[in-house]
Amino acid sequence: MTQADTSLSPGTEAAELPDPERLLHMYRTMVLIRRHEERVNELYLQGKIPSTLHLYIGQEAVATGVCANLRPDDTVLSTHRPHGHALAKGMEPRKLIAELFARATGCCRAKGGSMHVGDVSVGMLPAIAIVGANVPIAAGVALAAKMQKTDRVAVCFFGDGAANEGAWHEGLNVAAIWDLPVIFVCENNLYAASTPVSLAFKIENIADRAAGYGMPGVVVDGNDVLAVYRASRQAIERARRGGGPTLIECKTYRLCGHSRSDPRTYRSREEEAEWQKRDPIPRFRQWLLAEQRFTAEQLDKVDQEVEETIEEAIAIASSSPEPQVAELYTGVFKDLS
Amino acid sequence: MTQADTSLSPGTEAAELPDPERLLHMYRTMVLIRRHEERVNELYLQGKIPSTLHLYIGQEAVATGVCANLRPDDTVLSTHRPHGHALAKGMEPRKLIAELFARATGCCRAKGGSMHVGDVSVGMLPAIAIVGANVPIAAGVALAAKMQKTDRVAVCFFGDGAANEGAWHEGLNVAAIWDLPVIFVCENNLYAASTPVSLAFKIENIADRAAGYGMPGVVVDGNDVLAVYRASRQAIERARRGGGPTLIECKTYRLCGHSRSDPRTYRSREEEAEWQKRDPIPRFRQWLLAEQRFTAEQLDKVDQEVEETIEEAIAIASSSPEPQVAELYTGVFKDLS
Amino acid sequence: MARMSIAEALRQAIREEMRRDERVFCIGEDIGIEGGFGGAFTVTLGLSDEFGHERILDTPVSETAIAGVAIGAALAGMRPIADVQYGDFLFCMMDQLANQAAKLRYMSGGQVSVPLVMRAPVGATARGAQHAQSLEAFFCHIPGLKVVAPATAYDAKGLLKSAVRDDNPVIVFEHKLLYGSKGPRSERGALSPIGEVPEEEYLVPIGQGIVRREGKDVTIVAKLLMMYRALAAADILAEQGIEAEVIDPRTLVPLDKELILASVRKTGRLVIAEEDNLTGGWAAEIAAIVADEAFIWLDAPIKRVSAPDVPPPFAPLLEREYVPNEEKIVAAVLSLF
Amino acid sequence: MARMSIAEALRQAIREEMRRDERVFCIGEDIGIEGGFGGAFTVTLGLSDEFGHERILDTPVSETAIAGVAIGAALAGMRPIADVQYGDFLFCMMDQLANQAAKLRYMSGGQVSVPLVMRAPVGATARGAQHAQSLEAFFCHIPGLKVVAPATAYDAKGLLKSAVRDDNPVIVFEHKLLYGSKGPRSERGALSPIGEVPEEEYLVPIGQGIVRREGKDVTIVAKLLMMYRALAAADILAEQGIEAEVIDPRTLVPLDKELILASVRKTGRLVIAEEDNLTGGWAAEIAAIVADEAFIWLDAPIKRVSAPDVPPPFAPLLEREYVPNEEKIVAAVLSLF
Ligand SMILES: Cc1ncc(C[n+]2csc(CCOP(=O)(O)OP(=O)(O)O)c2C)c(N)n1
Ligand SMILES: Cc1ncc(C[n+]2csc(CCOP(=O)(O)OP(=O)(O)O)c2C)c(N)n1
Ligand SMILES: [Mg+2]
Ligand SMILES: [Mg+2]
Repeated sequence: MTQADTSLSPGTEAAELPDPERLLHMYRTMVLIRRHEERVNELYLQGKIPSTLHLYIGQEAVATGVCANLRPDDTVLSTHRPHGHALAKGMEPRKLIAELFARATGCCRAKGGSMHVGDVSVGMLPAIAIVGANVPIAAGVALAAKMQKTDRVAVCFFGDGAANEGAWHEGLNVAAIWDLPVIFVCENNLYAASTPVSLAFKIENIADRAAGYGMPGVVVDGNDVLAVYRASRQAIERARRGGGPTLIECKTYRLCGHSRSDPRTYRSREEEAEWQKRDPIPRFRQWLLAEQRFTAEQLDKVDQEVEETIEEAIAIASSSPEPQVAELYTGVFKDLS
Repeated sequence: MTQADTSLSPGTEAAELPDPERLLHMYRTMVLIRRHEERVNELYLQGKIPSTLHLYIGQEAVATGVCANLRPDDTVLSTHRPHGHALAKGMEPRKLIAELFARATGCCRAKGGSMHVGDVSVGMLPAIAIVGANVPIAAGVALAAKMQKTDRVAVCFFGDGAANEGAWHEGLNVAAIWDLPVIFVCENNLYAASTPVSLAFKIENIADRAAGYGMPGVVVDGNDVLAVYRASRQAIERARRGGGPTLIECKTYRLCGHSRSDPRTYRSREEEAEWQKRDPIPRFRQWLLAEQRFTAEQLDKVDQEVEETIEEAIAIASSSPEPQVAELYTGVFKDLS
Repeated sequence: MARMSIAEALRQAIREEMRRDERVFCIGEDIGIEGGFGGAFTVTLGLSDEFGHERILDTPVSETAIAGVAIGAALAGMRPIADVQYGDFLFCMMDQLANQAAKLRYMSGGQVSVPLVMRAPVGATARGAQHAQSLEAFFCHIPGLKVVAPATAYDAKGLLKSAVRDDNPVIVFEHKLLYGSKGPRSERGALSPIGEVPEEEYLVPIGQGIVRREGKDVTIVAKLLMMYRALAAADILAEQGIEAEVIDPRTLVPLDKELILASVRKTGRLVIAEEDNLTGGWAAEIAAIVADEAFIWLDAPIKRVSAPDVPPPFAPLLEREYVPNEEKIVAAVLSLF
Repeated sequence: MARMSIAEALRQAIREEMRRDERVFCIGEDIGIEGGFGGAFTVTLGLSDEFGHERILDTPVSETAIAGVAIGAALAGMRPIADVQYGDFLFCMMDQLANQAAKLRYMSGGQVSVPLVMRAPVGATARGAQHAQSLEAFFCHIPGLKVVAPATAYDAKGLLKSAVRDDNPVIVFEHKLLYGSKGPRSERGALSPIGEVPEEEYLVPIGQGIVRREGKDVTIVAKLLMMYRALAAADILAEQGIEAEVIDPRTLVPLDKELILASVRKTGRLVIAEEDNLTGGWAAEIAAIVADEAFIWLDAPIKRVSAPDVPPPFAPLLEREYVPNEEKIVAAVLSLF
């Protein structure tokens, strides 16, 4: 990976760029994710949200850049850190926040929680918190798309940590040998919990593992939403055409703790400051302004709308009812409900 | 892999060759394995051996070439197809055959059976019949060697099929990141049971996966015992010096069924005939004769000795007692016996 | 009525369901290879001729992928029938079954369902500890999974068809000694019951047990191979004037509890026979239910006839002691009088 | 006597054993990272300062590797203490534990032993279905594994030290709400009992239960968190004139059966409380043993107070209904009178 450049996507051809509407939508998505995460963290620290949270702050360009290429009938598979993927795939913030609040109106009726959010009506499967376990499942979703003779694709998000799980290996291999329409998006944020990638890998790029499966592997600046957009667009289009899977490694960084009150003492403040400079949201905003795609007023308006959306979602969620105790016992099996 | 050449190891420098004693030992080992497998197969078909057998016929050069470099205190980990590894590592045929006969004198007291033979006194761990499961265990054995500050190595044999198991992936990765003294020997015999490698891999060489772990990967003609010897010698010496693991892929072929009465209808007789020509034992014998290392008489004598060893082992095994029924209940825990 | 083995009945069930519903497909190792085995026990033999290799999908040796892909495909609207070659390998896909398949519906708040079938052969056949286990208890203990265990051709066909149509994950345990596989895949010591199977379509509902023999003096609950041993025991007991009622639960989850309780209310005595290890086996659950819900009807202690708490041994002589037989069942019954 | 939490007691046990025996080492995720967490629950915090990173070995996210490496190292003479961050992830290493660690000794005819310790936190803490399960029953059902479940600091230290010295694989289940972890790793709703721990060295032998409270009217068997709830229930019952005897088994395999049977012979009534799901739980085994071996002493049905057969829910409100509490234990006891 080359060192941080704060200007975005210098090599981008105009033809490869999203249209203005989509650009604005991408900006909105990134801000939405960021503000969502910041607000729920506050609420968590105030004791209003139970359990733990794995926040997506700093990685917004990945979910956003990838999902900007997806259709509602495409499927996203996610992890213990799923809020960003859910919002980028189009889940309503109120359903997400209500789930975090453990309310009956949550996307999973308060049975799932932060690590399992999903909304199949927008193509976001309930997230899977076992690291790596979503990888073969993504291959299966893609197999179904292929068997059903559709051009749907599946996108599987996971962290650097996941790439050392056995399930990851098995999932990538079958996706490759069967040419399945699935895109494996590795969000290499340099740490698995407190463990740096240098301790877990003896290779520079996780994407290099793709060759071992006969699959293309791509490394991309995960803090450059347009770079992510372009790389995933190519992969998604190839997958739709029956060209098989791709492994995309997005180099990024979480600008927050791993989970709940993580003091982040396993990494240096210098490193964090370095990455803070590459924060994907200011970078994208500056690019939009510098390229005169939008005015500051237009973007501020988006910020403001996001703010309102989130506050409204919080208000609704926090005044929503808790589930009935009796719900504990229902919903294990489909027929018996 | 280049096409079969029936002359052995043309590029071999004299310095890289085993000394005469070892050459003869290697010849003996290969013949021993072959005749063992042929004879136990006959006994199996006569109903004198229960259960099932996975024979090593055709792959003798792999176990032999690798184990010729090992010391008694090095450890071999094996699979459902372990007889060849056991004999090459120095297990007495009588202990092996007695186990197949389910006699109390068997290496595992008739509790293990064909798929679990082992003899720790010669560094052959009880074989593991779950495909791929021996790989992380081999890494652990190597970790112990390293922690104990010895220069022992571990050798892990497995088939092409194993390389698609999650355990394989996890084991290779930790071996690489910790520079463990372990050699992963993939016996690519082109099939996992009835499944051809072309259905299970989208890559040409399994050894190419090594790069994904930051580990050297080597492809070798697995029917050329000297080529296997040389490649594994390098890897083993590097591992002893602290240079870390290697993945060696030996291209080979089983000149027999997968297990018990396998009609082998999933592959062509032409393919079999092609590989029959590359049978590693005649190849090695011809080379020994052509290079005038030994006379035909000397080699015939070895053949004869092997014959006697095996018949003696069979005689002993078949007249050995069966285990006591009470033994069923003992030996689960070490203290309680 | 046609007379057929369990392997044939299962094959017929798969064929009928695949003809009826194009979402149904099979996935597993060595199941559809031309000239291959039709799976480890011939169940899928010949099906790829009719349905092609896309619907009889051969996989690499990769159990986590099999399970994960089946889950993903099921989530996306398909109806996979997956299998493992030996039940013991379910441990290689345990996370996928226990943490994913079983829980996805519940933790998504009912948004998704996972209609997959996982077939697994159980039972000891002189292959040693890793090819012999009975794993029913593990899977009965995972809320979200249904578990069936057919012991006759009629039930095998009817239950497998019901499993395919069920909207939930169903584990089908089949006993190796009951398949009646022929030719090279036949099994020494197999019971191979040939059963009557109607020409016309039928289903056996999941959740219904059956009284295999009526009696008034003692209830024997036994599944799979043990059902036949229980019937044999009942014959012996009848000679001694004891009328045993033999109940085959057929489905383990959800259990036909009432059938067992009603029988115990009548007989006042209960013996449970199973091939699995004693401690924590499925028999413990039956005992616990009866010790609670039919306590006042009990005239004698509840006896379990199970394998001892040791791994399955290899030697046939030890294995015969390991697997409960009619003598042990008879002895347990007699101890109650 | 020092007063400390279970997390501290475990840490002390590890430190003492590592000082005593240089073969002992720890292996797991995030256990020794500088500035890290000391494992998910701080147990290994600070140990790498004293013992270095070779003996407090951080792994990738790779449970199969953790288990496999621990097994291999144990086979080769080391004494690994491995851990998973949440017990639920044991399913990711299930083959290694169930098929390898538990069986290698038996199937090798006693040639090898596998002296490893596997620590696993269990119990629900509002994190949803994949971070909450109690897995004791699965592991009690695997012959070849010992299983301990300490509920006090004294037992945690003494049993872990015994586990390290045991020549067999020992699974140590620890309850998340009992650790008493401090600071950022503390847990809302935790019980965090602080216990007395002697200054001088001591062991708690594996296989001995303990009577936590004496009583003559009913026996309550309960482990881990439920032991505390059982004691609270006993207080309530005492007010109503019922004297409950509370037994903490401490070791689940091998079970101190006599202690339980003796108590039931005295009280004539048995309630078993556990956090795990009802069907096929560990409580079923206790019930089955007593329904056989103490049947004639029983005055009333055996009651189990367990979680219902649903996956652990996320919402705290549902989770409170899911995890058995003192009221439910009291109700079960009262139903027997
Ligand atoms: C199989 C498994 N092992 C361990 C964990 C505990 N755990 C939760 S998140 C995490 C780190 C994952 O790192 P990575 O995949 O890089 O994702 P990130 O958290 O960086 O987004 C770990 C080890 C888990 N959830 N699942
Ligand atoms: C985990 C697991 N899955 C499936 C099997 C069944 N099985 C036994 S041998 C075999 C084929 C293995 O192929 P390969 O690794 O290439 O070894 P080979 O038999 O060719 O020596 C299979 C699938 C097994 N033993 N373990
Ligand atoms: Mg990461
Ligand atoms: Mg092979």
